[in-house]
Amino acid sequence: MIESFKLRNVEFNNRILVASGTFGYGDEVPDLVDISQLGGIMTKSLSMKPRDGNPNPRITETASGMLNSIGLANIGVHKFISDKLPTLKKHDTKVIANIAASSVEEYCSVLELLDAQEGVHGFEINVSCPNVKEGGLSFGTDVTLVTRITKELRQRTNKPLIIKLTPNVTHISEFARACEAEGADAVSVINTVIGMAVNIHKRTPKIATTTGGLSGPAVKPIALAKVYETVNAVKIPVIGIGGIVTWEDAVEFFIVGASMVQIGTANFINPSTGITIAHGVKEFCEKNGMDNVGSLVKTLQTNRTISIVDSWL
Amino acid sequence: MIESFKLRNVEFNNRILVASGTFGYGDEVPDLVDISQLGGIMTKSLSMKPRDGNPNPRITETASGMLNSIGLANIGVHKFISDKLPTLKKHDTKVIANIAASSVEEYCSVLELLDAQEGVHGFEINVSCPNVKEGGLSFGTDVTLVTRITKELRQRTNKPLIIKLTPNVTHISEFARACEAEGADAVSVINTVIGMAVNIHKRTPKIATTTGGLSGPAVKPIALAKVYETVNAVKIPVIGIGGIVTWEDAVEFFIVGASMVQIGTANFINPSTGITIAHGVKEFCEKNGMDNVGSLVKTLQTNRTISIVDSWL
Amino acid sequence: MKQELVQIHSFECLTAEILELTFISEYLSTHAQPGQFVNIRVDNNFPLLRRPFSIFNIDENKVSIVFNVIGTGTKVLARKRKGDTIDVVGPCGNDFLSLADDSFDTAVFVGGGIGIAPFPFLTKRYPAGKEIITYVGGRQKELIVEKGLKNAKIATDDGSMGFHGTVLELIKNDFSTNAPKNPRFFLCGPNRMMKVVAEFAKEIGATCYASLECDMACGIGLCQGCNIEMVTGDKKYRLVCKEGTIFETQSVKFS
Amino acid sequence: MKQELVQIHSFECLTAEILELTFISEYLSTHAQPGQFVNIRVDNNFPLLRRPFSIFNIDENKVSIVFNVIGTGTKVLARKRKGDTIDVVGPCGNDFLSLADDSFDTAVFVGGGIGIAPFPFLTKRYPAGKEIITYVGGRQKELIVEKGLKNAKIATDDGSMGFHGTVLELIKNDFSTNAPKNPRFFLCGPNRMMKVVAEFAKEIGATCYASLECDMACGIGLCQGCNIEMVTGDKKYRLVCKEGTIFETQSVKFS
Ligand SMILES: Cc1cc2nc3c(=O)[nH]c(=O)nc-3n(C[C@H](O)[C@H](O)[C@H](O)COP(=O)(O)OP(=O)(O)OC[C@H]3O[C@@H](n4cnc5c(N)ncnc54)[C@H](O)[C@@H]3O)c2cc1C
Ligand SMILES: Cc1cc2nc3c(=O)[nH]c(=O)nc-3n(C[C@H](O)[C@H](O)[C@H](O)COP(=O)(O)OP(=O)(O)OC[C@H]3O[C@@H](n4cnc5c(N)ncnc54)[C@H](O)[C@@H]3O)c2cc1C
Ligand SMILES: Cc1cc2nc3c(=O)[nH]c(=O)nc-3n(C[C@H](O)[C@H](O)[C@H](O)COP(=O)(O)O)c2cc1C
Ligand SMILES: Cc1cc2nc3c(=O)[nH]c(=O)nc-3n(C[C@H](O)[C@H](O)[C@H](O)COP(=O)(O)O)c2cc1C
Ligand code: FES
Ligand code: FES
Repeated sequence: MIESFKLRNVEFNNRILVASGTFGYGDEVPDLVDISQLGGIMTKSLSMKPRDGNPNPRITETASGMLNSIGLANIGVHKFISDKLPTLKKHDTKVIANIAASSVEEYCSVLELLDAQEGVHGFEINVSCPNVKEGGLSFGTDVTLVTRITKELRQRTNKPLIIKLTPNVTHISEFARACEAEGADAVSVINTVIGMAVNIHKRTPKIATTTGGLSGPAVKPIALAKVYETVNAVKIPVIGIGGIVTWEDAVEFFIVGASMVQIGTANFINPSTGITIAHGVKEFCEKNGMDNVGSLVKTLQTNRTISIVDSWL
Repeated sequence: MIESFKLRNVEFNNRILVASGTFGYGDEVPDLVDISQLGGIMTKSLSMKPRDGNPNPRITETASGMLNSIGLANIGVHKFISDKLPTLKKHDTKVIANIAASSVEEYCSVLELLDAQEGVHGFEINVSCPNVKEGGLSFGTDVTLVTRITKELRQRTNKPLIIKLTPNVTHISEFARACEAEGADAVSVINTVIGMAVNIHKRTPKIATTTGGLSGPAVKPIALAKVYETVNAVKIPVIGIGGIVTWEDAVEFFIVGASMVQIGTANFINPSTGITIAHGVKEFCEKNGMDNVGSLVKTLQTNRTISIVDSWL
Repeated sequence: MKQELVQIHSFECLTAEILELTFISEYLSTHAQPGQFVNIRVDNNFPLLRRPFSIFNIDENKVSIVFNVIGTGTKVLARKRKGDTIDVVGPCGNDFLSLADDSFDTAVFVGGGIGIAPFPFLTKRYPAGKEIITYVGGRQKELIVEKGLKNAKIATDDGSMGFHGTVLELIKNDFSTNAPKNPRFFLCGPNRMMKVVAEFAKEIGATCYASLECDMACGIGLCQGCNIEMVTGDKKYRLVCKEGTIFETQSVKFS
Repeated sequence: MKQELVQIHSFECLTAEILELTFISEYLSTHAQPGQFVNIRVDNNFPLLRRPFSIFNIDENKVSIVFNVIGTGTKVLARKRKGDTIDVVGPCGNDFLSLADDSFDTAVFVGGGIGIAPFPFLTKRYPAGKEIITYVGGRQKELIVEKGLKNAKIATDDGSMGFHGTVLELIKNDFSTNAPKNPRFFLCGPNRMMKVVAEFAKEIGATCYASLECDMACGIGLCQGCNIEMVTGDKKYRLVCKEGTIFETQSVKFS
């Protein structure tokens, strides 16, 4: 039974990863979770300087989901290297550094620092960040910027380079194609969906930044559709994220075409979700006579010739 | 206590409407619901010719939501006028004809036929339809086409003209601005969100068309964020839709800035949801010393100077 | 049709896997007909949509349904207790009695698993003077309900109860040795089972009705989500919840 | 810290509105300290996130929490029965005992409404030789719990029990006539109440600790969702779930 997956020059023990921002730096949950059973850990987004993040309240629950606006609070890349990486290295799992930045230059510098670190196995680039030079518009909604970021970063690393796409665009496939063209090894789909909630008694937003990112089971159908659009647009692997709680959810993403999956919000409920899912997927494959989890990938049977836009719904 | 709301030349009894495609032609639920207590009914989308709609399965439940791909099954505008309108007219409520079409010309012809009908009080234009001439890409994701549709239709009617926007675009405010510029009286926000679900045993999509439209409480945070973006972009009224189940949900939309709201999926669970909500909103206003539901509208207190894109979430 | 909050009167285990839930409703007990269903909101928040259940029995002001725990909805329902209230819409759909004309002698009911659900109530209300035979098929004996059925003949896939084999095989056996007089078929159960039994009925020239099942968002004709493809008539699709659930089997395309 | 499926041992109504839920956990009963909380998944699907509850009492292998029905989560919890299992993560957060040094004589516990939750356990484990006074404030008597508290003095907004007024007024009254010797304050309850009591403590020069409440997604330091703004120290924010819930009140900015 082969569970592992190779991306560029890195072999992951299995195809189940934990999503950025939902597992800290891997050192918060040692009692509860045996991290070595995970395919890999996407770190909390790292920026050059430490970031305090947004004011409270940063989270609120919604129907089968949650909104967050943590504001990419993080300890900064230097402290990550000095304080967190040594511990992380001890686990038999892959560490993918997730990078956030407010300029193309910052993305490059953070990546260069991390690329020199042996314990960092690859990169996931969070492009859902405000481009300070352009008045705060998100990099991730501008295909020219995503192209440029990918190109610049590709020149600076030989480790796996994954671009994490935002779902808040009309055609995510355009962005995936741009990443592929510039040499990205994979794309992660999806980051959170823009959402909002209101406290009707105070007449204030329920999170301090007014809008935030929606995640959890509520967004699973959206994530699956975005993964479907993406896998039909590019040949590089797509990493599926969004609302995965059970192994059945993960199998849905594999069937649609994800090569790996990430567990986000579910970690808050059960930090060992990733491990439970890894076992569940394996068992499902064995029961169905597959000797490789890869045999599930992109096996969706559909007779729709699709253009993923609103059709006659 | 004023509950009513005037749009162009039409006064709605209250600000609670039932959403297109979720209340048939208003003649399905007479036992269960006193339609006259609703502000108005948005009809099932009408096209020139009758449409059979999509094959089964057309719906599936998701976490706090549902996917549908009815395929705009409808009896066609002629049969609507001859068979449904006479009954609808008897109720003391406003009838807004929702129009779907596969070409700009079809939108125009359907509207012209309905404009001549006294019992039709206004129009809501469903632009989430495939543009047959352009290979099936949705009108609603192309701002040029939405502009053209609005312009053409505005020339043909003096009744309220509402454009119903799709959330599946990067910047919904662009579309709202285009509608405003061309003389639309209001925009409805949102139609369903593209989504997907997979039967892992059969390895088939759970709805026949592979992807479908997500609705219900799961999308409420998304809808609120889209309404927020829209009300900050235009001066014409915004009609809020998406995941409204309780009167508290409706109040959230009013506070964010919706002038009216529509109830969709919740009708499937309780067909009288709209009426319950109308009462609940009224009571809430009275308890809080307001003599007009309008006093709620756009009263959100937020100190965020916002550009609605992914910011530092 | 009404929407009511009804009180649960009792739970009974009919088999190791199948529960009968009885609730009190003056309205439904006087208005519902055999073959109709009720649409139940099992809980306030989750799952979102109602779940349809055939009316299993009506006794004075008490109405009952039967179910086995399959997923979210039935799991929540099974955890309710006597005295709890549930939110019920009904009666929904058409009924067996008003559909079938009188030109037959033997009513043959065929239920697959929980698909026997409408037959006890139908048996009770059936016009005098008709013979009734009931065929019940299921994977194993835990899925076989006999309560309220008349002349029940049982087939299980694993042979744990009654005939060892499919319900169609059992019917064919019976009919080859001792065919009932001028039969008419009434089916309820999995599509696959109904499809083959309907073919058999056609072969022997008997009229056949089937109560179809499909995912429903509303159950009352609002969503257009429950379409079934027709092979006869002018419409390509009909709505299972409103124009059915019961259709003459030759008029529909089983999927 | 562990994640366990624990069995409910009993429910008890402490007032007309407040329930005590007791469950069995060898692990928690031996590892939890006063002021820590447990994070409970009240049901499998809905609501999505766990709900944090202070540990109210520990007796042999039995651990209890108290709650009143406010919204979705507590509604589901209140419907559970003896013998049902619930999914619990804990113990979470820091505790009162390891924070407070010994340089005081009287421990003044102040609880607002359900905010008394941590004090019975704290009372039980408190080092001998310290005086304890407990102030309990609430809107009305249905929200006042006395069980397990020592020297409890009660204030209600509507005067339905004890002193008619706020808990701060009661404390001020008491302190003006008969001030306890060298007091240290321990607070738990609504932010507004804690803020004003903390100000009073500061005025009289007493150290004051508060167990803060805020919405939590994870309760164990993974999500960074539970930040509280600091006024002292090098960090702008700290995490309530992990670096708290108990903070020295002069170090934090009450919102
Ligand atoms: C008109 C009508 C009458 C019905 N009458 C009854 C009845 O009398 N008794 C009864 O128990 N059920 C009946 N059903 C089915 C019932 O409505 C529910 O679908 C079923 O009980 C499962 O609901 P759930 O929420 O527990 O499962 P869900 O969580 O909705 O589904 C769990 C899994 O089981 C699958 N599934 C759902 N329903 C079925 C099914 N019927 N058979 C096989 N797999 C399924 C789903 O695809 C899903 O994968 C009827 C359905 C219709 C349309
Ligand atoms: C560390 C910690 C310890 C806690 N200990 C206890 C405890 O011992 N006993 C207890 O009952 N609760 C305690 N709480 C609060 C508890 O976790 C729940 O938030 C609360 O019980 C309501 O949950 P719910 O799901 O019923 O309400 P929800 O459905 O989550 O909320 C319903 C409504 O009530 C509001 N609301 C939520 N929580 C509160 C609150 N605490 N006060 C006022 N309004 C609120 C929400 O904003 C919402 O509008 C604690 C919270 C924390 C962070
Ligand atoms: C509290 C929280 C914090 C997050 N922080 C980050 C982050 O720092 N960087 C990033 O790329 N994504 C971040 N995400 C997004 C997740 O990695 C993931 O893409 C998203 O939550 C969808 O997956 P889910 O539904 O499984 O949670 C965060 C999500 C949550 C809920
Ligand atoms: C089954 C179904 C059918 C729908 N049909 C239409 C339609 O014909 N025309 C249209 O403009 N919107 C249609 N919609 C979209 C709704 O009007 C509404 O915009 C959407 O469902 C979001 O609101 P909700 O979450 O309250 O359902 C349909 C939605 C559903 C669920
Ligand atoms: S289930 Fe909605 S129309 Fe049949
Ligand atoms: S609640 Fe998640 S970090 Fe505190």
